[in-house]
Amino acid sequence: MGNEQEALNLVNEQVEYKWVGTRPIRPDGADKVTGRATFGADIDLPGMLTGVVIRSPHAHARIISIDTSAAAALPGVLGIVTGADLPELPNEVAAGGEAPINFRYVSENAIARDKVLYDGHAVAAVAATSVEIAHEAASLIKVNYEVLPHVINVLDAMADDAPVLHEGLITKGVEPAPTKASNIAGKTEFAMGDIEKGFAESEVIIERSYTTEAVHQGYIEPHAVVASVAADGMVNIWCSSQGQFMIREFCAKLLGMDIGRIRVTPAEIGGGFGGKTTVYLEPLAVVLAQKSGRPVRMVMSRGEVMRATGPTSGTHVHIKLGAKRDGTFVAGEMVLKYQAGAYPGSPAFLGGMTGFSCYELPNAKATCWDVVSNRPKCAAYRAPGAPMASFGVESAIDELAQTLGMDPLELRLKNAAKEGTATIYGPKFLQIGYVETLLAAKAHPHWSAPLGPNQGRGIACGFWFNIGGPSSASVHVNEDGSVSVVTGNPDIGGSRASMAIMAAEVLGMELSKVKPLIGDTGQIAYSFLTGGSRVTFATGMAVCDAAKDVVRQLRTRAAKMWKVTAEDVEWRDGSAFCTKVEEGKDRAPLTLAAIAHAAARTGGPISGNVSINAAGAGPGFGTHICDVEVDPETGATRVIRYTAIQDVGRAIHPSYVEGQLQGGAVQGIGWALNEEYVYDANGRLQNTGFLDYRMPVASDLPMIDTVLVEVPNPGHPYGVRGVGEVPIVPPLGAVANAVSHAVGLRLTSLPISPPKLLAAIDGAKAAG
Amino acid sequence: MNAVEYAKPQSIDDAIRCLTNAPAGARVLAGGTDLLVQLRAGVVRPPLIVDLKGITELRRIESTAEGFRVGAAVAGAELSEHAEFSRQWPGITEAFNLIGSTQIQGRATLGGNLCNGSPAADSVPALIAAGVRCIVVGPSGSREMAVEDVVTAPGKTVLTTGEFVSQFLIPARAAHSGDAYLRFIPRTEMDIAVASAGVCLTLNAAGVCTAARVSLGAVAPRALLVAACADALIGSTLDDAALAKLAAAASAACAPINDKRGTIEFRTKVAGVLARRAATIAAQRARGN
Amino acid sequence: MATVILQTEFARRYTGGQTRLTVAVADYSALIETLEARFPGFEESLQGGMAVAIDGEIYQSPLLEKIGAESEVHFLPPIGGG
Amino acid sequence: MAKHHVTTTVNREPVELLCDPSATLLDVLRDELGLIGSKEGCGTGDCGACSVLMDGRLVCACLVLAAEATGHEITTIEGIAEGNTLHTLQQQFLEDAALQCGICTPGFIVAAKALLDRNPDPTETEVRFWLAGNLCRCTGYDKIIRAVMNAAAKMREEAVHG
Repeated sequence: MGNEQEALNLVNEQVEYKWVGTRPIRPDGADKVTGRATFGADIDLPGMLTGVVIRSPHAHARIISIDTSAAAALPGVLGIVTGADLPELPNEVAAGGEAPINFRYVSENAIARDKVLYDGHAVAAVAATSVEIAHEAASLIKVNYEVLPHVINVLDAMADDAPVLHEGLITKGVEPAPTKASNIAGKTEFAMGDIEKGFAESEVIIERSYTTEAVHQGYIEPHAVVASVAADGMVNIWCSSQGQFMIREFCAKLLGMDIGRIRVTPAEIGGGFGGKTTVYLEPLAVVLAQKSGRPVRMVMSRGEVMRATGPTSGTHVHIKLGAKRDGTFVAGEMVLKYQAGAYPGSPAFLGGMTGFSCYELPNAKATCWDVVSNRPKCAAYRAPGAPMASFGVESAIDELAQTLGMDPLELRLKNAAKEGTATIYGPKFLQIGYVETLLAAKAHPHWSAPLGPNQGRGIACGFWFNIGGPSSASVHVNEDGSVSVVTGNPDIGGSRASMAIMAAEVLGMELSKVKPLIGDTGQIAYSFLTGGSRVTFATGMAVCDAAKDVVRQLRTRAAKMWKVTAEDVEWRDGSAFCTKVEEGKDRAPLTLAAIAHAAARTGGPISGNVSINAAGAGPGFGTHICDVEVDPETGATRVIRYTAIQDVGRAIHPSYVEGQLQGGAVQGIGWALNEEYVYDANGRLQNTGFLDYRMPVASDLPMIDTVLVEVPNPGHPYGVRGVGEVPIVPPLGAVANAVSHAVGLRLTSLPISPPKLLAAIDGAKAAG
Repeated sequence: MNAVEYAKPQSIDDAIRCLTNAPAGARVLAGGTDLLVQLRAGVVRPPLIVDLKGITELRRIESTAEGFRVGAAVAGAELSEHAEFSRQWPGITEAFNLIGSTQIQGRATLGGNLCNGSPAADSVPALIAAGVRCIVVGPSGSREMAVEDVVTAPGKTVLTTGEFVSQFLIPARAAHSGDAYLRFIPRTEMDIAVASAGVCLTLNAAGVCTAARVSLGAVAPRALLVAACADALIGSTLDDAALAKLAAAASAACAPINDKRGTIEFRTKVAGVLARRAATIAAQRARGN
Repeated sequence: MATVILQTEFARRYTGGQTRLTVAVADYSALIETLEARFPGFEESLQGGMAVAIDGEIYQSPLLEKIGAESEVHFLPPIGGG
Repeated sequence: MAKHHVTTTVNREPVELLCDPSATLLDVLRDELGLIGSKEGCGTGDCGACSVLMDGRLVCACLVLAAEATGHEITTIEGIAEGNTLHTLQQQFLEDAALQCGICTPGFIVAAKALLDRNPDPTETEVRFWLAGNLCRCTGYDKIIRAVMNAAAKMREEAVHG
């Protein structure tokens, strides 16, 4: 990364580290630039069959019957699975994985039982000796459907006369509980202060509705799995996911198996962004492997990925923001209506918890509606639920600044959350670095750079909690003094490098002698998945603890070799130093290698194994500045300059931290400008490929400048804060605000696609 | 599942023979950028795929007295790399440079882009504006026709069984003439044209437009050659009034659809904008020639 | 006495509307016992997997986390992420 | 079904195989030759993860029939390094942290090589448009573009000073 970039970074705590904060080449890099790295679809076993899924062409239909006889009779077909092959699970919320989960929904989403609820919903799968035979067999499976009326959009789905997806779905969180089923799965409220009073005291009130469309995580690697069943029934799964332990737990739940009878080996993962935190193909592949007695590989096509996995919610967001004339925020209210897709579980409540959290707001209320409709079940997507609510709030603040004639950055600064600020969900913030990001933005040359005709500049901010949770790490000292660091989290963006850096820092040894490895579910203790921006924080903390334990052991071993006590041994720069001086005793420092060589004589292998439930994840805040240029005759918008600023705690490997900011910003830009799910009148997805699901391409973008603000998190040995989620929160507002200033119109509906923007521009002209 | 056969004839006659003797549904393969997508999607399962890239005439770019004779299986990238051609016909070159990514441009061919029959094919309006003709060969001999007469509707052409386009006849650019092609897409690359315009015009010494051809893409079931647009330019110095008239004529000629790529209103308005902008570029080039 | 602050909606359902409660307890498990005694069914209401914030620190699966005399305690939904 | 006989050259090695006439070059590279470095992200030529060189020209292996490979020279990501010595582009991608998950990386490196083979001194805009057919969802492209520009500069240096 250019030094002109680093020059802008702000480091609040000057501590000299040997490795932390440096930019070494990632340990898994060579395999990934030479094509040797093994991703999910690259796994190949002897006798392996190919499995393909048969999917619903209807948005909503009852399955009358499934006739698999013709397919079963086809030579080369060795297994067929339908919903009837999976145990029927109780309709209850169980503590699972990340948040409480209704595994009945996960199961029915993986393969339908009595009803299909969206275009692309899996109804059966077949395994055969070749791809061609598998596809031919799929075409021979006859599904008899009774097509039902469908509903796609969130407001339509909430209407009284809307077709109901789940006959038994009674809205949670409303008193008294409704007596009749609806598509409204639940309502969650958060409140503080008294908004009626707050709005009464407000001198200016901005009130508007905003909409966003469903967007997909867009990882380039389609879901892929290989399942194999040993003669004793032991199940082996190889797949790319955000958590081998999550895959193991979900498959055990869905198949009614003991967790111990399943072993999951993580392949390299080709992007996830939250979209690979659940199962789709995995349980089907296991059943097909059980039925056929052969290993089975299943790989989704891009069309299957778009139709049946992800996305995140399309939303309707209503914001009311009240302030004093001097810009002091007094009251804020948001009503969030989020699509959950076919099964309950939208991140609406997370939108409610995060939307106002960048600001000091004495009176606030968020009402969050979770609504099902005939779309794929939504999955987590980077800061789930936060960007949509933030888009509304940051747009309203921008409009308030215009109304008050205030600088939008100063207005945010005036109301910025700081240590001690109360959040709408309850707790007060501890040490946070939000104000620092605003000050960095104010000082950045971008903020004061001149703009040309048809250009506009937008600023927006974002917040995410970040999480910790269960993580395990093993640090093994090898016979020659090299070190293996084993963790249980798939490396989705360079985390191997961070783990190695932290271990080498604690051990004071050469980084090149530390080899980070990712264990399968039998090689390392349970670790919660790679998500929630938790790995460098939580798993990193486990690695630090394990390495510290290794240092303790090394001192004890050195003490034995010197016949002194551990207290007489000091560990420095990867060697043991004896502090006890005795006449005639040569106690030259012992290197890690020397102690390792002698390990057998001093008590056996040296290894630190730590499992923790990490608390103390520091929240993250970001401030983004976006410049756009609009072609007023075509409605085309180009992002011409972009700067992402974030409080990252401490950057262990700054390049990969910058990469998180840049990648998140660009996903947000795509969300704001072109990405959207488009359904036809029959509820069939119209853009199932990258041709018409328009993710940003290289030529759409400028360089994405970053500023890393380092306000160390006291909850981590090196001050790490999660960084992955925050960067996708501000872009929606930043882009929309920039376009609004470029064309002199307030854009409230994403994506701001050219037809939509041109219609708005011409509409305003017509209105005069 | 019915088998697919692959054949790579070395001459036009062999190719015609392959196609005529093949069971119904045989498909010609040039660049394959559309055919392979259809194959994978299971939209088509042809009994025979006839690869035309083994036929020398179809792979050649020849300079002739009349201009250029370009094989139908020449890839867009190969055409762009032909210095003399791109000097004379920057508009056509630009159009081919816009077809998909670098990867696609290395494969997609002139014949394929036309005969796939997409109303949004980038090269077609540019070829029509330039007055390009093509040679169609088949069991009943060969015939020559204007590019605008090949496609009849989305995915449909006048070609009959055993027929294929072998070559394109591109005239030498007339003196004081210039061409240009513009399209609108939501991103900067990788999209299918939402609306497009190809313009070729000639100016006299006084800078008055004496001849013009304007073609629009993605705004009707097939690429259009719009006489009213030419009329708006001919006799003018491409002043604002003439350009406004051109834009209006272009919009008036549109008969687009609403789909995931654009609305009727959007396509109609943008077609006019693009025609105006393309005409301005073409005129600058004409003045330079 | 530590202060427990509940969201209105949550309080309506489990504490008869009381949103601020004061309790003298040393840790989380003692807090739950106390609240269960005062509001039978309270413990079950957390089975969905509520997280707790003690003096601003969020715990997703608490048990013996210390609660001080001046502590402020909030219950909140479990937070995941992408 | 009748298999088609293909005789071609892959990464400078002669290859002879039988395949389904409708099989793509990508299917054959991955499933028959075990060259898994070319990835399938879409199967429709829209993501570039399967980028390979055919007689030095950049193509998507998913849009080429294996049968078409006869008589041509194919270069995949596995053929970019010289033995165990990484190509300058590969080394620069590592030094500039131009990858996160790494699934798109082989395609980007093959595509960038095709560019630098033609144009050793491209502008940022030229690099961005040349690589527009290669999707990356992790990096926002910034570090990839920098890596290609930096590799180009190093390769120009090497060309001058040998």
